[in-house]
Parts: sequence; C-alpha cells; structure tokens
Amino acid sequence: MRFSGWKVIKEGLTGNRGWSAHWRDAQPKPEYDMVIIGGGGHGLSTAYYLAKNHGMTNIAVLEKGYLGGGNVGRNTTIVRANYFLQGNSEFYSHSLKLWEGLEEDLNYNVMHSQRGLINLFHSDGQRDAFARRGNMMVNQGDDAILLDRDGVRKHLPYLDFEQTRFPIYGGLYHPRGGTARHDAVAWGYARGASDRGVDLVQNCEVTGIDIENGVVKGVQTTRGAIRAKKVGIIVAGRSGQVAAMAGRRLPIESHILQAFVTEGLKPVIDHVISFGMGHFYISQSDKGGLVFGGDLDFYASYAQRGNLPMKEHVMEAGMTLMPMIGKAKVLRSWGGIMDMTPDGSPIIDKMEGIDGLYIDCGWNYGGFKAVPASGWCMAHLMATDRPHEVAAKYRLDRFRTGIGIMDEEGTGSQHNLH
Amino acid sequence: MAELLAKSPCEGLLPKEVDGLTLSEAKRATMTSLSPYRGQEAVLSDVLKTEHGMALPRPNRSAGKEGARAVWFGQRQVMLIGPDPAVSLADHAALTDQSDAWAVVLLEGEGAEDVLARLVPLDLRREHFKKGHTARSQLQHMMVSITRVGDARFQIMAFRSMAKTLVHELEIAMKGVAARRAS
Amino acid sequence: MRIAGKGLVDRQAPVSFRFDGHTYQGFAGDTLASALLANDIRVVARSFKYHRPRGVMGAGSEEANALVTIGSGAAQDPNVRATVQEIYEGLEARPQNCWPSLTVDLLSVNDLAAPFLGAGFYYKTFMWPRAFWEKLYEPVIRRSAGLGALSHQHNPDAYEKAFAFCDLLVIGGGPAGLIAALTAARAGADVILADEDSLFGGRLNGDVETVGGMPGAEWAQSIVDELEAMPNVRLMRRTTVTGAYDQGTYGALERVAHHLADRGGQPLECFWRIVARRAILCAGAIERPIAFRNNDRPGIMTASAVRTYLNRYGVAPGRRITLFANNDDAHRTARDLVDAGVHIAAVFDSRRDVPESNAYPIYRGAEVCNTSGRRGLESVTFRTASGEDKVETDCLAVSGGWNPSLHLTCHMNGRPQWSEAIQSFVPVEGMVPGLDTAGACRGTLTTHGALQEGVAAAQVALEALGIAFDKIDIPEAEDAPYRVSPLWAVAGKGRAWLDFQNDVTVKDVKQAAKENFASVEHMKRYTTQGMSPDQGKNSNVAALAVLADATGRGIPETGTTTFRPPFVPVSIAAMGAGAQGAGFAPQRFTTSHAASVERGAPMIEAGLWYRPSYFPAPGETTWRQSCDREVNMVRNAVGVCDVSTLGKIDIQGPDAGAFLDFVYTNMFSTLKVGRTRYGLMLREDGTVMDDGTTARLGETHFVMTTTTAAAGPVMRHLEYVHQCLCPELDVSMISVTEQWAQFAVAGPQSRALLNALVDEDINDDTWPFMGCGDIIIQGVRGRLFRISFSGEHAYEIAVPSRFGNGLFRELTARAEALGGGLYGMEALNVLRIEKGFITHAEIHGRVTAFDIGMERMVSQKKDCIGKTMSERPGLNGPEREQLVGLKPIGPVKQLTAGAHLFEKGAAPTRENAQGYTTSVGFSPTLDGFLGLGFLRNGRARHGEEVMMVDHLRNLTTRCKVCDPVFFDPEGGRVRG
Amino acid sequence: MRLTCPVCGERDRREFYYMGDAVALRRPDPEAGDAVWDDYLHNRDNPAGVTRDLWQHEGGCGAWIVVTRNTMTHEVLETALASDVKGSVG
Repeated sequence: MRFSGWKVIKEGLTGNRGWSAHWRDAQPKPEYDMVIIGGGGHGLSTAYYLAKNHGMTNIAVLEKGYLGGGNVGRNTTIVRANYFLQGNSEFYSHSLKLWEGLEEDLNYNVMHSQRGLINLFHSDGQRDAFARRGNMMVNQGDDAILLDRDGVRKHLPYLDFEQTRFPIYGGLYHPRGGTARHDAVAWGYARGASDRGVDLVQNCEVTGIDIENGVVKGVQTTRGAIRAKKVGIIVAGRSGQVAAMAGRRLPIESHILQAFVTEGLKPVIDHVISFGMGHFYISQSDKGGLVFGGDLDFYASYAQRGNLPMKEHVMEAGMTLMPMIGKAKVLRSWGGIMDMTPDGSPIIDKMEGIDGLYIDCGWNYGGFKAVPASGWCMAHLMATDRPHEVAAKYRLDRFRTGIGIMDEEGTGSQHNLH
Repeated sequence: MAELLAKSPCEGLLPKEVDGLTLSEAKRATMTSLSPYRGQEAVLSDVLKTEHGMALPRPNRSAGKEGARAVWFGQRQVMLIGPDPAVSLADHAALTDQSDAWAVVLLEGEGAEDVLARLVPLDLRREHFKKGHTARSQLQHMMVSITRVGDARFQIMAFRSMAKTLVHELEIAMKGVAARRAS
Repeated sequence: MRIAGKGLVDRQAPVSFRFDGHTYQGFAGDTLASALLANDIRVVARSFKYHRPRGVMGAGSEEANALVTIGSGAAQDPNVRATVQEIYEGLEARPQNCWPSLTVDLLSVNDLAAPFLGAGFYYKTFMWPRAFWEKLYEPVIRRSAGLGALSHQHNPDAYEKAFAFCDLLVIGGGPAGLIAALTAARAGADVILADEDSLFGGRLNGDVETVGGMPGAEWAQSIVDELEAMPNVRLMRRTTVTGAYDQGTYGALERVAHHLADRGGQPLECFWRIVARRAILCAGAIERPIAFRNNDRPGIMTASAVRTYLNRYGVAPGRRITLFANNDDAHRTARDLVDAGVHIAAVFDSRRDVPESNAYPIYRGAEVCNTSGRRGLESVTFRTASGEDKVETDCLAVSGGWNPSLHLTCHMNGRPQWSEAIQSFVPVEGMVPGLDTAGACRGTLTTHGALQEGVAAAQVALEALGIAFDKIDIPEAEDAPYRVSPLWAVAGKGRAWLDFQNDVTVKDVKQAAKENFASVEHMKRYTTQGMSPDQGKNSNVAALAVLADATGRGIPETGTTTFRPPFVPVSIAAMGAGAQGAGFAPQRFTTSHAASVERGAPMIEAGLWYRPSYFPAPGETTWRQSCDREVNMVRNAVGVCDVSTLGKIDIQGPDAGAFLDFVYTNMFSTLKVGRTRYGLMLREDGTVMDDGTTARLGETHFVMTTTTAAAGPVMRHLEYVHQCLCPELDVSMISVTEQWAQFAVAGPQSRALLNALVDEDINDDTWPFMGCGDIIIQGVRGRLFRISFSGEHAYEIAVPSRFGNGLFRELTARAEALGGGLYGMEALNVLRIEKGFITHAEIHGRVTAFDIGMERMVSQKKDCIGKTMSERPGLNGPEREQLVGLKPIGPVKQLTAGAHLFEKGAAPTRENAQGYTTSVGFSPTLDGFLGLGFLRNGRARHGEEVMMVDHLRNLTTRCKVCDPVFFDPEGGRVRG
Repeated sequence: MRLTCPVCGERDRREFYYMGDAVALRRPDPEAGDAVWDDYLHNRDNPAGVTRDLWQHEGGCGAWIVVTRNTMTHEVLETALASDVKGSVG
C-alpha cells in the first residue's frame, strides 16, 4: 500500500477501514540464504538494502523481542554528518545523503528534520578543534559554518551569554544536521524490507551459531534451527554475547547512555544544540518535548537504566547553558546500551576465520544517524564479500595493528571515554 | 629588604554569619602530609605519639585536638595540622608541606549538618559521624576533607584555589537552611 | 459549589486568586482544582491534539486534564497540575494550549478533522514535496503541538538539592504509610516519611470512613502528631519520591514553596537524594476511568475524585450528579453525596450484583455509551438490556476500578504481574532490593488491609535492620470487600478516550493493532498512548486491555506495562539545582588573579582555572598589540608569567626513580639530584598522554610537572599504575599544585632580576640549565628551576601559595624596572610556537612519540607504560601525520589553526587531505605567521610547498614545510 | 548507586571514577606478542552478569578498587583494594 496525503484523506472519509499491516509477521522457515540477527534499526536497514540494492530476498531478520526495540527506539534522535577523521567522515556523509532521500525511498515519513545543529565551543582551543572538524566536513562536501559568539546569539538568543560558567565563544553550525522520528525509521525499513519479501520474525531469540570447519551453517533459535549460508550479527548492545556464540571476544564494553524527555511545550528550541564543556545536547521534538542527553553513566551495564549522578550532571549542564529550560519538567528517562569500542568508532567487517559470518557493531553513541549507511554498507559486505568504500576503515583488526584507528575524542583505548 | 606579604586562602571572604550558623577561616597552621613508607606505619605512629602526642589515626578518624591534630587524609595519608613536623618523622614517611594547599574553614552552629547535607553526599548524622570522625568526600564538585571537630562544628578543607567557590556554596546552603527554619 | 459543613479547608481563611483573567475566592487548604470547582468553573484546559475542552478529572498528581500555567514573566511555570497546586493569596493561573482563548480555541478545528488525524497519520503523509517538511508541515505541527509554554527567559527562581539518610524510607503517608512509619519509629529506627500531598492521610482525607473510631483524617493527624514529636522521624510533606535507584538510593522532589505567596528566601523546590537501608512503598492506588463515547467532557471525573472534593474540600463538582462504575467501592461516592444533600440523578453499574440504595435510582447491567454538552457535561446516554436512555447531569463520576501505584517497583526493570482478583497489575516482591510494598499499591484495597500490611512491612524492615520492635495495635477500620468486574471500554461508535492528555482513543489502539503495531510497545509508540504528562497512569492498563481484545489475546499475554523514573515530572531546575550561572563547576583562582585583573587583563578559562590572556598597556587597542609587545619583552628583556596552574606532583619513596622510569618513556632513575629533565608520558595504547619536566630534589624525592589540563588525569594515572600494576614499589604521590605559587621569569634579563631578589648568587655553575633546588626569597623558602618554555634564558620560581600574591607583585615591579613586565597566555603561546614546543593542541590524544619526532625518547633499556603498543605498525611510519612547522610563502600571509593541508594544486577534498594545522600565531620576532601542524610523512617533506585551506574562514595560504623549531634552533639563548 | 570502598565504607557513586574491566591488573609481558596485547587492551568478555571491574575512589581516599558486580542488576557483590588483588595475583 502506498502512503500519501490523498490516501490519508480517502481513508479518513471512509472510516479508516482500508489500512493494513505495515509489515508482515513471518514464521521462520528452515532455511534462508542469509540470516540477520537483530531487528533493530541497523538490522532492518541491512535487510532492506540487501533486498533493494542486491536483489536478495530469501533472507530473514530474527528479533528476540519486538522490531525496533533496542537503541533505535531509545535515543535522542540526532542526525548529523560532522566527523573529522578519515573513515568516519565519508561514512556519515553517505549516511546523511541517504537520510535526505529516505522518506521518498521508503514512502514513510520518518520526520527527518534538517533544523540545523550547533556545537558550541568555549575556548580558543575548542574553536580550533571545531574548525578542523568543520573544514573536514567541507572537504567531504558537507556543510559547516563557524559562528562567533554573536553568530550563535543570533540563532540561540536564549542561551546564557553572561553568567554561564564557561562562556560561549562560538559554535560550529551544521545546517543539514537535525533530527528524525526514531521509531518511524525502524518501522519504515521494516515495511520496506517486508514489502520486498524479507521475513521479519519477532520473538525469535538466537541461542547459537552453527559453524562447521570454519564455515557458518546457520543459527539455533528459540523457534528452532535455521540454516543459512551467511549470518550477520547486528545486535548493538548485545554484540558481545552473540559474538561469544561464535567463540569470539570483541573490543567492546557495554555502557548505559541515558536520555530524557520533558512534557510537551510550545516551540522554544528550534535547533539541535550541544554544549562543549560537559556532555549535554538537546532538541525539541515535534510533539513539543525537550529531548536531551549527556554522557554515559560510565560503568559497564546492560540494565537499560541509569543512576542519579549522571542525570543531575546532565541537568546541571542544561541549567548553566540555557537556564530558560529550568521549568521544563522531565517526564521520562531511559537508558540505551552502547557498544563502546576502544576508539569510539564502529565495526563493519567479516568475522575473520569464519566464512559467512559478518558483524556490524560498536556504534558507541553514533548508531542512530548511522542506520541508513550502516545497513547500506553491511548489505554490500554481506552480498559481495567486499567492504563498501565508505566503510572500508571499519575493520575489526585495526586495534591490533594500530592502522586506521579513528579516535575522534582522542581519549585512547579506554572504552567508556568515547 | 621587605618581606613578602602573606595572604590567607579565604582573605576577604570570611567570616560569615547566618541565623546562628557561622563560617570562619581556621587559624593558619602548618600542615604536613605524612605517607608512611612500606611497613613503617607502626613505627611512624609511635614517633608521632612521642613527638606530637597522638598516634596515627585510623582511616576515617582524626586524632589530637585543636592546635595539634592528625587527620586521616586518604589512602596511606595523614595530615598533621598544627605543629612543625618532627624531623624524625621523615625516617618513616614521606613528608610533604601542604600548609598553603588547602583552604580550611569551620562551620559551626545548630543545623550545620543540614547545611552540609545540601552539598556533601555523606551520612553526617550525629550518631553516624561523631566528633573525631573524618571523611574524604566531595562538596558539590570539589574534593574535600570533612572532620567533625565539635558537637556542631565541622572543619572543611578544600583546595586553596577553590576557596571562593567553597565559601559561596556554603553560604548559599546556610541561607537555605536558615530560610527553612524561619518558615 | 461549596457544601456547608464539609471538608478540611479553613473557611475562616478566604484566599483570592486569579484564573484566566478573573478573580475568584477559595479557602486555605484548597487546591486550584477544588477552588475552581467550588466556583463552578468547568473548562480549565484544552486537550493536546484535538483541543477539546477539558475539566478537572482527578484529585491527585496523576491529573491528565487540568494542566495550567502558573505565574507570568520569567517565572511562568507551564503544565502545572491544578489538582496539586495549592492556592495562595494572589496566585495567578492561566489556561494553556488554546488560542485566542480557553472558550474560543481556533485549533479546536482539529476536532472536526479527527478522521484524518488518527494514530500515526503523520507517518503516511507530509512527504511531498520534500522541502516542505522543514518549511511548512513541521512548523505547523510544532505550533499546534505542545501544551504550556516556557517564558524564553532565564530561570529567576532558586532551587536546591540535598542528601538524606535513614534506616527506613516510607513512601506515601496514607494509612499504610502512617502506621508503617509509626511502627518503625517507635522501635527507634531513623524514619523518613514522605508524601506528595500537603496533608498526610492519603485517601483518609477524602473519605468519611473511620479509623480506630475516629474520622480517618483525625486519626491520620493523631499519628502525624506522634511522629512529629519523635527525634528519629523526618516528615517530608509535599515530597514525591520520584525514582528508585541502585543500593537504596531514592530521588525525591520536595515542592518547598509553590504554595507560598511569600517564600521568605526558601527555594521553590528541593531535589532530595535519599539513601535508605530499607524502604516501604505505600503509594496507594489510582482510580481508572472507563472508555466510552465522549468520555472526556468537563464534568466527567473519577468517582474517588468527586468524593475527595466533597469530603476534603467541601465542594460538590455538580448539582445533578451521576455515577458510572463496575465496582462496589465507587458507590461510596453516591452515598457520601446523598448524605451531603447533593442530588444523585442516577447510578449506572455494568454489573448485575450491585449494592442497594433507596436514595437514588440504580441501573444494573448498565453502561454509559455517550455524553453531550458543548462546554461541559449536560447529559449522558446509557444502555441497558431494555435499550438506550438519556439522563440530564452536570457531573458524571466514573470508576473503572483501581490501579495500584506500583510504579517505583518497576524502576529497576521489574515487571508487575496481573491480578485477576483486582483486574490490574500488582507488584512482584523484590523488584527493587530493600523495597517492600504495603496497602493499595500492592493491591490491597481496604483501609484495614492497608494498616495490617503497613505494620507487617515495617516489621519485615525492622527485622532486616536488626531493630527489635514491640507489637502494635492495629486500629479498627473499614474492611469492605472490593468487588470489581472488568469493564475497559464500552462498545459503540465514536471516539472513546483512553489517554486523555494525548487524545488517544479506543479506535486509535484498534487501528494500531490492525496496522500490526500489536505488541504493547509498538502500540504505545505508534499511538503515543502513555507518553503524555500523566505517563499513562490513567490509561496504560485500559489501553493494554483494549489491545488485548483487539489482538484476541489475554491481558497477561499481551504484555505488561512498565514505568520509568520519574514518577511525576521533575523540573530540570530542581535536578540541575546549583548549576545555573557559575555554579556548574568550581572556579579556581591563582594567587595572582587580583593583581592581573587590576592590570586590566582579560581572564580566560583554562579548565577550571582563570588565566590572563594579555596585559593591555596604555594606548594598545587590540590584543595583538599587547601580545606582540609581551613577546618582544621576553625576547629582549624579561617577562613574568604565572604558571601555577600546571600540575605539580610530589613523588617520594625509595622506589620513586624506578616508578618514574615505568611511567615515563625516558629514564629518571639516572637523573642527578638538583637537576630537572623533560619527560614524555604515554598511555598504555602508545599515544602521548602528557609531557612536562620532573625535578629531582633529593635521592628519593621528585617533583613532576604536568600540563594544566592533564593535572588530574595524570595524578589518577600515577595512582593507577602504582596501586594496580606495581603496588610493590615503595613510593607515594601527592599533588602540590595548590601548595606552590610558581612564576616563569623569562628573558635575557631574568637572571639579573632574580639575582637582585634572592640572596644566593645565581650563575651558570650554581644554577645551570635544567638545574633546580631550594632558594630563599626575601626570607621565604622557595624553589627555583632553571627551565624554559619560551626558549629564552628562563627560570620558574616557586613560593608557598600564601606568598604568591606578594611575589607576583614583586616580580612584576622588578621586571618593569628592567624594561620587561607581565605576559599572558597569548604571548606564552607565540613564544612556544616560535620554539616548536608542543601543548595539548598538538598532543591531542591521537599522536604518538613518533608523530612528534620523539620516538628516540622511548628508552630501549626498559619497559614503560605504552611502549609495547606504541610499536604497532600503524603507529609508526610514513603514513603517519608528523609534526611540522609551516610558514606562509605566498601573497596570503595568514595562517589559521584547524585548517587542512593539501599538496600544491590538489583539490581541497577529503581524499586529498594530508594534514592540518594545530597552533598558529603571529611572531613579532620573525615578523610573520608561524604554524605548527601535522602532515603526512611531514619530516621527510621539509622545504616542500603545501597549501593550507580553511574553508570556514575562506582562506587559502601557500606554505613552506619546515622544522617546527622556528627560532634559535641551536638553543643557544636558553643556555646563554 | 552506591559502592563500598574498602577504606571509607559505602559511598555514593558520584565519588568514584570508572576505568573498565579488572583485566587491566594482568599486564602482559612486553614480549607477549600483539595478539596478547590486543586482548589485554581492547577485547572484553563484557559479561551480561557478574563482572569484575576497576574503579577509583577519586572523590574520596584515592584507592583503586576491584568491584565484583552484576551488570544486569547493578548488584555489588564484593569490593577489594586493587593493590591487594594485584598482590595476590602477582
């Protein structure tokens, strides 16, 4: 069924009786060409692009819970392409381009809103670092504008320019940055994949990966064994456990990242804004809630919930930067599980030594905006056995060799510092 | 030749008095950090006893009294406050002069615990944190040493460079407590 | 309408307040909701999506409809529940989400368009043309969405945070909570009892039933009196426990002064972090509505709310009241109203087996299936076996049963279980360690049961705490069975609301199920049910039941509902209290701060520190003029600069040398006493962590210097290496950053300056380059280091911090007398760039010793932190970007930091990027811009021309690659 | 969240710095080879369950602590001074 304004009007006039399921709930078949473990944003987009770009439709996405129930459904919805290291720059640039055509491609309104992102800086040193970043963005063909203090004031007059602890020197403005409606991204890809013949299997947990003589044969699940020639592990938050089924340890530590949303408010924040002196970033959803987040809770955890010190820190940062949000009331907070890698950059690679096994993981904070390109590149890798050119640097062995480490934060091999 | 003028960490900031709660700067004293060498704790304690009248305090405790106090200050660290350290201490511990490193303030009065409860994540209830008890902790975002030196009297130490913030935070909390009492 | 003789409000204390531009009267003890109802105000708000008129629905913090804005100006407070806001003299409340007014809201046109605005409609449209999303569709959606508005001004109010500790935290002060607190308090436990209401007692204040022979409210007051007199009890009124966290930590929001006309210096709110060894949740239960067509009209309220308004506030919310219920409990509302002389037009009960009454007509097996009334309820249509009929009424009290307020038990991922008996979810034991439940929140819906469980839970807690207790008598109380028969949604056409706030109807849930949003999480996300300010407190269970029905499953198989903190919305200002303005982080001031400010120096942040940027001299109008002068001063005479912010760490012990050998790449055990050496420190991954000089003051005594930024991390790192990797070493570390005020005295005249200041003769023999030691400065014992960050003959002189101010002023005067003076961060930066010295602009966490040309400093004679990993192939070799110097050679003379480097003639694209600039400055010494940067294989490319491109600042500069040491490469000046 | 510092007793999480898996205590020999070092510095068991990790009571006594903890429930099972643990594993 094609969605459109006309369709909405027609259905509205006829009692909304004509709408049908957005995707098909499939029963698992005993064999597929490929199995994707994980029905989150990345798994669904991988399935979608396998079908769309590579014509592969005899594939299944196995999800232990419900589709889109992981980090794609619990994040602060920011979409941007503002990286500065080779490897990341081209990848996120590609992703942003896919975002820009996503609604038409999926025929699903994911409410991608290019409202502009402003990263604030608070010292000359930070300005120089952001200049380097912005220049790389332009090198890559993306957009970046360096704002001075007055430039920031024009966009964000409500910030505290006088009393705040770390005065605002300026900001790096990325007009094409913005937000999207996170759940809709998962649903749109699910619908697109399902329409192209992909089996989406919910409530199907993978319990084992069958490997014989270094070759993948399929997976064991709570709904029986499924044979497959190729298996993709795309389970951010649980990557370590699933990789362990194949006998592998990953360069990943799992951490909680909390996010917050307030009650609905009339429009007050029109951009995505990030603070440079303590992790704090904020935007306002179309429903009116202020959506914001901060840093990790910093201890390894799978609990999907955080503790008070980080909540307080995030709100303290908000109060020093933009004290006008003081009377906004936090309605809900939640925690996502982040795959934290030693350099803060992700992994899209074959699992060395096991034919037919692929992994897409280690998205740190950056997973949501990567959903389109991650699926695009993982699909390319699984279909062709060659890395896609914009993801060629996301190798698993880079930590061992030291070649192509992409440490944007410059904090080194401590997983939780990225 | 003129002598260099000395300035105390809280000069111009203290004292403060809010509704019976007082905040004042402690009298300047020599402060020496003692870090016992491996296996020297017992001997160091004896020397400290002989030379300065108090044994080495256990973790989270202070020893001595106003004018000559040894305050446990962290892992294998004790701060001797008051006397110039006896030379013989140096045979058993690394000695480091810290006389100028800390702003030392005294918070006193009924409700002092309530003031600190606004700033410090410690259980300072009187029956849990008694006279002579000490703790390393945080006051807002500052690392501090807090010692109960009297029934309603606390010694609070923070980095010298943070004296202004320390006083400011304590003053706000004192006013907050006073306002609650008045209502 | 007020009812004479009823209620706990103080009729002797009238209070006037304003709502929607009109002045009204209420009484002390009223909430805004009760006072509005007393004044017969029915419409108080507009709904979120359809802008339907809405009235007060409940009487608690879960209120879904009556949200208003309090106050005006910067302090305006949106989305305040009228049911929680106590009135005070001069209170100003305004309706929100309506334009131009509450009664005439143009956006109520949305209500007519409802067929097109069903669940998820926006996912299916607004996609074409693409550019219209940001320009047209989204702004329109945003403007019509949202509820109240922020003021757009800085928060003007004071907020506070605090910590509290106790043996037992009792959450909720109804019958269960009061008696639990009493039991524990009498046993001597330290007890905190928190309740979100201004009055303890919970439902007892809204009911007429007696406890121990007294009216419930009186009994509650008697317990409060006893508790208040006990030193081991802290009663926290107006305090909502908002979250349960690990190891017995609870968050709680105290609304300190929202009810006061004059706050008297008190904060508006205080956010508490309560640490409790045990806790008991006694949060009661929330009555749920029933979904039926047009069940959202003003005048339709929960049955318990109607009872509360009557019994607690002496207000009848209508003159002709009807009741619709599926349980016995709700019939008490009709009984109380009749007793108070209010007319009951009819009682509808969906069951057949219903309590009798002679006072009003009861319809058994009846369902309300529609309502009418433009701005408030005028009549209801009901359906019985004999057909439909209509009754005129201005208030319909509805009860679909009770949902236990078990939210806190779910805050640690716990899932509640379904109870057939009460047709709702009840908590599972142990979902939050140390937290027990008692009373209605665990599904026990009688006062007697609540009291019994309160005592039992307290006793469990006391046993766990090891506190002995005496038997406590449980007072007699109401113990009528709670009989309920499920009724979630009345069948029929039209819209029946589940989530009132978000305008989610039964149809929406069914529609979602049809579109395959059949898991409860999908349904919620698709319809937005449960995401409104009440967090689904009024709608979750019913929506789940409707979904179960739509998908042909039972409720327990369909899923459970979960809750995340906070239990009630918490203002950002409360949880972020103290941080507004400068409070976000401590400020660190050097001892020379006042003197620098007196000189007019702009102070800039360096981490938490403040340092002078430059010292403007008379006649100078730009920072560059000052900077150039200061650089020249150091090169030609003498400059003074406060360097106290650099980290200084005292390292002592027999193994101090061995320890330093392990943390630095180069050797320190071989350093002579009285000498200083530059050291390079790596992280274990082989990248550079920090650099600095370390002086050996004695055989077993070193002082390490770190950069300002790395002082904390390096201290932590040293402790890590010692405690975790080599605890066998006898060494100890302590920061002495604060102990010493340290000043650089740099320039050809530096020795002359110092010789005039100190008694000792400073010459190349007594103080050779990199020499160090104690020195007496005007009677003060200090330290002198002959080290240089400017490339000039220079010293750093340190005194105990109390003398810092004095010495700084002394040095300033003496430097000025010698034709020199103070220099700030700008000049310091130029001086070090001229010499190619690195800072964290260069060692930014991604560079190796190889990259900065210091690989030879990694001693091959020993192991050290980072050595092994620094030898990885990817961290060495021609592919690496290496530190170089850059000089402009074309017509464009300017350099900028953060620009990228390209081969001559190459297009400035990512693929062609070969490096970047890190630090630049104008060198008055060499009369031109100098830059430091990293260039691929840069050391092999000295002399090559490259192009520096700064897209952001629209600058392209031809540069020559050179050695990073621009000035005095032989280093003659520093030794001279 | 609260942790028991072996020196100071139970304290709020905000006083502690977190580093990562306590595997850090078992630093390999410099000649152990790149696979061993890669494992030491990068690869993690990352259990969804009981784990041992390294914290520092930075806002307190400064001690580094090995905490045995459950990553699913945040239950703290045991804490010990890192120097003692290191001493016992050599």
